Amino acid sequence: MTDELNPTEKLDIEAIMQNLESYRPRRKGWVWRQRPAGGVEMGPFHFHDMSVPLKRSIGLPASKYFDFIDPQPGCVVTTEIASGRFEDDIRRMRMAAWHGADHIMVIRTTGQSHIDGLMEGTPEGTGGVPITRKQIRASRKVLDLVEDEIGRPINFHSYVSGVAGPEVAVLFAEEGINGAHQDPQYNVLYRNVNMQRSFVDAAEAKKVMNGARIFQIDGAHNANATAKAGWLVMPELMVQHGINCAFSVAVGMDKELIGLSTVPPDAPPAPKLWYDLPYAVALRDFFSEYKMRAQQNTRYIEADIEEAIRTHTIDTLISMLTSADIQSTITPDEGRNVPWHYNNIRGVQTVKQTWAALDGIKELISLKMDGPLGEMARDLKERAVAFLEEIIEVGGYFAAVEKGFFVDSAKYPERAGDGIARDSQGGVAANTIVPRDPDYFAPVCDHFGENHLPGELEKPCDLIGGCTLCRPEKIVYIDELDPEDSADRRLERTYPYRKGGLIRPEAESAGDGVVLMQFVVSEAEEVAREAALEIGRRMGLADPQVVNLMTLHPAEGCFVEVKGRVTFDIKKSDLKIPPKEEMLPEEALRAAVKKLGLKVVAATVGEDEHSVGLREILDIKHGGIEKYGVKYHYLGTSVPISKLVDAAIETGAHAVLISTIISHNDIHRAQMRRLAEICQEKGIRERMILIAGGTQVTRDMAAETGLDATFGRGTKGIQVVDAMVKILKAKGELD
Amino acid sequence: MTDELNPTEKLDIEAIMQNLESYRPRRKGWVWRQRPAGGVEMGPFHFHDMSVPLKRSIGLPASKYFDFIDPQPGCVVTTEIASGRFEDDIRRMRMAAWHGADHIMVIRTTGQSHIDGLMEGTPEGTGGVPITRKQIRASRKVLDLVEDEIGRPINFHSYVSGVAGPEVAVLFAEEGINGAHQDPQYNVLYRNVNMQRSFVDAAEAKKVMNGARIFQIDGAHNANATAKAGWLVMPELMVQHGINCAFSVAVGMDKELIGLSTVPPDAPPAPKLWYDLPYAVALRDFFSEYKMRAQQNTRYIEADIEEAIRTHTIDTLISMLTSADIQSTITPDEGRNVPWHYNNIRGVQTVKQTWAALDGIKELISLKMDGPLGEMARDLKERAVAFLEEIIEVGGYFAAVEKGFFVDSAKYPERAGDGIARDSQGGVAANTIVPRDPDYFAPVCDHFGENHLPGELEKPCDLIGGCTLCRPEKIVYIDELDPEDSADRRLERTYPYRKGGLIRPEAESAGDGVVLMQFVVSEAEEVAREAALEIGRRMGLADPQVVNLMTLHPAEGCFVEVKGRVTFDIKKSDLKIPPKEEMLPEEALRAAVKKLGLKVVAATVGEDEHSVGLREILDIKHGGIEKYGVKYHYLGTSVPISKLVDAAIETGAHAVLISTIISHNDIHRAQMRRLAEICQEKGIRERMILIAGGTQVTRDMAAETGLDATFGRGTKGIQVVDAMVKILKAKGELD
Amino acid sequence: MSDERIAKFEQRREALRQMSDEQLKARFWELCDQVVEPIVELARTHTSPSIERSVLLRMGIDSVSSHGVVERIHEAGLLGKGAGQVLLKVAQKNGTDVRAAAAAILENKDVLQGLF
Amino acid sequence: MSDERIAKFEQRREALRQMSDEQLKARFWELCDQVVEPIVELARTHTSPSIERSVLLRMGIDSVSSHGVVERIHEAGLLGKGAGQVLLKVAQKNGTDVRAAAAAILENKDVLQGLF
Repeated sequence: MTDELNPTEKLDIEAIMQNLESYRPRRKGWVWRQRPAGGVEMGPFHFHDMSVPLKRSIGLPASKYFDFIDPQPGCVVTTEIASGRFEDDIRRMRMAAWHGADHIMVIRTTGQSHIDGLMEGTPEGTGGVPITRKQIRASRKVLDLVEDEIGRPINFHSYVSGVAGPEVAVLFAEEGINGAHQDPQYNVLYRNVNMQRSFVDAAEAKKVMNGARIFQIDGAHNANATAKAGWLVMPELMVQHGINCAFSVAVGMDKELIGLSTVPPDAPPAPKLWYDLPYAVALRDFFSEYKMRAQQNTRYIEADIEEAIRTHTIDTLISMLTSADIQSTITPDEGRNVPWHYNNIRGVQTVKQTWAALDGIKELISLKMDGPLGEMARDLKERAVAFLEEIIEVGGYFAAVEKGFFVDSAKYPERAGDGIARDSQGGVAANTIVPRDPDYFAPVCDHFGENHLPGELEKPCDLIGGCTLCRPEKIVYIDELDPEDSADRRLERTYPYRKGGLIRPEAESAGDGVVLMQFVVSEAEEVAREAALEIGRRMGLADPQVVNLMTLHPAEGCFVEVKGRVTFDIKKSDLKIPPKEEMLPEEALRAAVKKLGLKVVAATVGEDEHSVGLREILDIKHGGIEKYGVKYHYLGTSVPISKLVDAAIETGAHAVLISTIISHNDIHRAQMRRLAEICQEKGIRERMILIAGGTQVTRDMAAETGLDATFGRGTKGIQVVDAMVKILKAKGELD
Repeated sequence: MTDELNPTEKLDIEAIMQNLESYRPRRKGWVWRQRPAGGVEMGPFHFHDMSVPLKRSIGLPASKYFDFIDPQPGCVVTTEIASGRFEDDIRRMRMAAWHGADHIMVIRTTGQSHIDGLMEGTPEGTGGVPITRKQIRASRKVLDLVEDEIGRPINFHSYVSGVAGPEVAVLFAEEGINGAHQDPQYNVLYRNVNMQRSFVDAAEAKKVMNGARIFQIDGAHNANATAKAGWLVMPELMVQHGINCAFSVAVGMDKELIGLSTVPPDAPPAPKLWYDLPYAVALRDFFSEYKMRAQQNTRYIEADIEEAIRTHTIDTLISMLTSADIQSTITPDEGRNVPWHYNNIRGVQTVKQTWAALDGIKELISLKMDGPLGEMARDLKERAVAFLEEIIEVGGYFAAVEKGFFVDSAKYPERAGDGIARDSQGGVAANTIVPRDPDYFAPVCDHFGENHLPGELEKPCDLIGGCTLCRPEKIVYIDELDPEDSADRRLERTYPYRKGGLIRPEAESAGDGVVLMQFVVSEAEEVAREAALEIGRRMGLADPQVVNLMTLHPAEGCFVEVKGRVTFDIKKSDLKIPPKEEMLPEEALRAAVKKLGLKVVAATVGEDEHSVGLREILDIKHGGIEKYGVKYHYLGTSVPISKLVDAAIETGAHAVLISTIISHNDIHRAQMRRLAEICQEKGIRERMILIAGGTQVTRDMAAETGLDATFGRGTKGIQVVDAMVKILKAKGELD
Repeated sequence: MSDERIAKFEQRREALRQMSDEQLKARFWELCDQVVEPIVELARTHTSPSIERSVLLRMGIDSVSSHGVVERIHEAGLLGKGAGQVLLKVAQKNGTDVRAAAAAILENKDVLQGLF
Repeated sequence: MSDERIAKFEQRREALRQMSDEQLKARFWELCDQVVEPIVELARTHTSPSIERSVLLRMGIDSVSSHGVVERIHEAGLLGKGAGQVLLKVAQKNGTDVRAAAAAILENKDVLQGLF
């Protein structure tokens, strides 16, 4: 059943695909996050820049130290999904939403922008999915369910570009898409769509989007992604933003629905802040009436995941120093492959973590406008205005494009001559616009331009008894055009990994078998590369590829990352899963402890000064064993085991608790074995309960080390009490 | 020969170990980086906060976009090395130096601080190396060589703590160690060394360090590493710093040799900047006369590498917003294992990348002292002073330690009662200090305290004809005490992987076989963990361990990292290494091009708008083929292959150059094959040279796709010209 | 030419230097509006196959049919009337609803003759 | 007690509030010096086995020997004289260099008798 999701159950994709013909989105239009004026209280902290927390979510790993809080940035957070199979995309959307994404952007399959019409069904795409009614309706259906699961609205987003813009806009309006890219300049410069067709279509598309309250993002960031020197193209970027904003408003779009897609253009080792902060300031000055969709840098992202994450952390800093209504995230693996599941999560975490780390930054830090920052910002603005003046001088926008004004890699007014020039009479779909006759009309809502409807009408569509925007039941749903190239077929193939009890690692799609290996080869690059591939083969990887190689030293070696596919399956039923501990009721524990006057000695052993973990297991104020009545004698840190055992004997303790954090060369194991041995030697092993814990300790180490119980990260005092009581019962010392 | 290193040859460790008995360090004392007053010009940029560049180094991956510049931060950059085998450490030191580390900190083996005397030889350690004369002399010898290789002095650092402080200090002074931790409070609180002995020894040790100009770093950061709530312990941290500084100065240490080891105590999801910036400001106000060694946070570092890197990027931001004379780096894997080679490099890159990204930040941004920042800083300072007043009230430092004043997890004056209390008469080496008799004397230099030398002496050591500090030839070198537990033995075992032609992946030490695997298991945590281990086993890993697991969604799956050892070797001689291209001389190329009037057509094919890469291959101003006389006709981006081939025929071109960047679902391969096919169809394959390039293209793809040559990342125009000329020669169209 | 352009820029720059930040911002938007004005006029007075298909979609015609219908109408030189209007006319003529009208057009484009 | 401490802190805090940042900083260092003063005095007037071993190292005695020598001297109750002084005395007495003296002490600790 699919009217509610169970967080412990996978999406039932087959069920999702049922009854799509009758599914309607629960709302239309964009939703912003709720940001309490007084800030947000979470755990021990007061946050200044956060929005209302989620009902369910997964925090950063370190959140365990802070009551597992998961503060959510005040801005909308975007993740882009582009696996090419929407039935895999929707699983990833759910993952991303649980980590804090509320703006899911689905990339279109390569080439859709040149398809003169709508696509239907669920064919497989490359570098994205074919955007079709079935695909977005099913995705929106999933997102509606996920919204309830996490407790926050999710914005679904795609692209209204190419030669079918108006139709795509209508499709999106009908299906409740919340946001979309729409920028006629993008079609002209990067898709070589005829410029007149592109703008004429854009007017209609924007009008339709406005009617459905679809948030618009422009395409200027592409100029940055293709520019050779990010720090030079800024005046042009402002001009491109300005043209799309002015055009959008002129055709009737509300300003609050218009967002700039802006990227800090540079990346280290370039002095990023020096160039990108003045640009961010200048942009937010000129475009104060519009929304900022802050994107992260892709232009200079290489195959190194860590490098990308550092740069994106700085990008997020720049957003916080200026402003961002939407903070987009770039998957850190975008420099080497189609994004993998967990890299969407890493991208979202980069924003979430940086936003928390820098919460309140504007109250602590201010921009120095008097000085280089102000001067550089002003300079950019003057160049942008001069750029516009020259456009008009040469005869307007179309003339300027023909002369190659745009995407030139030099800093305006300089020209490198490598701008993208387009012929106003050429390009895809040239000469396809038609003048409207004096009696032209279109009997539908949200239509732009001349429309000579006959007679008196309240709404244009009264003429036809309502258009699909007013009467959704008129929408015609097409399921599949080619059943062989469909999600159903693909789902049959992946069934074993979703519902059939088989397990295979994956990166992008169910059971794709893709794994990544990392290691150092102590050879120079040429040798390391071949050795790495051979190592992959020896480990049984199908088509291993080196996806990243970093020289550590020209002779001493390289860090190499190899991806490949494993071809074996694992039967879930063959795995031995350690049973979840069934804990005794708290009252039973207290009673048992009382009855026996349970007493323990505890210490951190070895040359180990870590005290925190053990204290949390012991102290009453951390819900430690003390809370359940256990008396403890704490000997401190770096305590020799023999001393601890002697103390246990003296005090007549029932149990010895040791904590061992340091685990180099397995000394944690050594310490644990030593404890068992010494108790044997002293002949008290039988009557003494021996328990060890530590960050590198696992439940199954008890057996191998000869202890009664062992505990790892995140153990709570009650678990330790529970274990002791059970052992005592087993020994018959308690009934 | 070991008087100079060849960057293309591995360290000859056996040679390094020769003649150590007679090796002397080339200098003593700490060295700061040279920071030109006017800033540094590199590539297209002017940097404000950088130091003099290196002679040889490895830049960030993205440096390829910026003339391969590798800007070096103005501060000294630290890396900590702790593999436990110094013969492996020295290889890593060389790698780290090439990435920008000039402060190499060697961690001591666990327990050395409780050894009452010096260790000798090269026994294996755990979590660090036994610090001995042989080990530091050999390491210093390597660093002296590496200094010449990279063109910058390197500071070598270890620890003067424990019960043998004075001897270790003398050893360091004799062997030219440049920096050391020395803080008697650390001994008392974390090593449980008797407090009187600890301070009496410290006075002597500090005097000796001062004489050898060894830079001192204190140990206060440990209070943060052990504190439960980083944002609460700040007043105490300031007190600990103050006590060590005051004590150091009182025993004769120069202030410029005294550094504070300070860590931004918090990490996200805590509002890090909100707490850590006021603290950093308060600290730098009180300690304006001292140096700041800014450390990165370890307290809240979990097993997630990316999370650690984000937090450390913010730590570095805080250093740049305030100040750092030394920026230390934490290996991002410290939360899960002994640091691996490449994580030392990642740590250094985090600082290098952030420093470049934020270059000049203080000219663009200012701290808002009027407001919460100023108030919080003032509050911390007042609490620190009150803390000191209470120390004096209760009878001084020793009394305060006995009462558990220190490392209490509450915010002063609150007390959680979990402070570390020590007995002034107890601890390791209690009651071992001896009053000096009225006629006590010591005939050596840099001796602290009462010293009643007989008669008139210029230097104390005149009495013995010079001490080892004045006459190094008097130093007695001990080679090994236990030849069985020595570097020589270990080197015999690793010989095959260093010099014997065998290759095995490694993480920490030569041929340790350790690899890391990353993948997603689409199951809940308990199942994913077991499945991951099984996957590791199936791939042949010895003792696989799950080192990190991140839930992507409770039901949809987990990201899992598994480490394990491969047990096979690869024969270097079995690998087929693609030969390095022998290029024709530039003049020969120009001549050949001229002779034939070489002409090409070029375009980016498919739905691909990337133009930069190809333009750089073509344009004269980027050293493209044009520079060598080749005429080219560029058709732009997203060009259909057939159109391109037609153009080639019309223009009578000799070659077709295609660029294909997008590589989802191998469409780059498809495009390349298509090019060959179309030329076949049109019957021009024979006379047309077909070349493809792109980020995901490799040299060996030519064969499989039926082209004449293929090029990958970082290709230069001349390589393409060289390939074309060679092909024409092969065809006999050129001689 | 290039030097000319640079010189021209320097003149412009001189004028812009005199402006306050507010004036500069106002100038920026004034110029943007000026640049888009003729393009908006073009859009107001023209239509395209995609626009007309989007009209048919809104009239409840499926994507496949609307594609063919607009093609026929375009071929018949009637796109300037608006595909919606044409479809309505055919529906009236045949006394059917618009979907049937669309089917009719696809079946035989002659129904498009003599509508206006 | 705890409440008392907090109250006391509030009083202190009141006084500190009156101070300028400079005065507060000066007060901080004045207190630090006050805290370490008695400890420095302790160090000035005392020695330890490690200090004395470090003296012997500087006199050219290897680490292993200096360890044994200082132990002997400590046992003989002469550490307060300074191991260096003791070693010199033995060297003079035996007419040897200090290394030989160290060897002599290790060989037979009786050489330490009657030196002072």
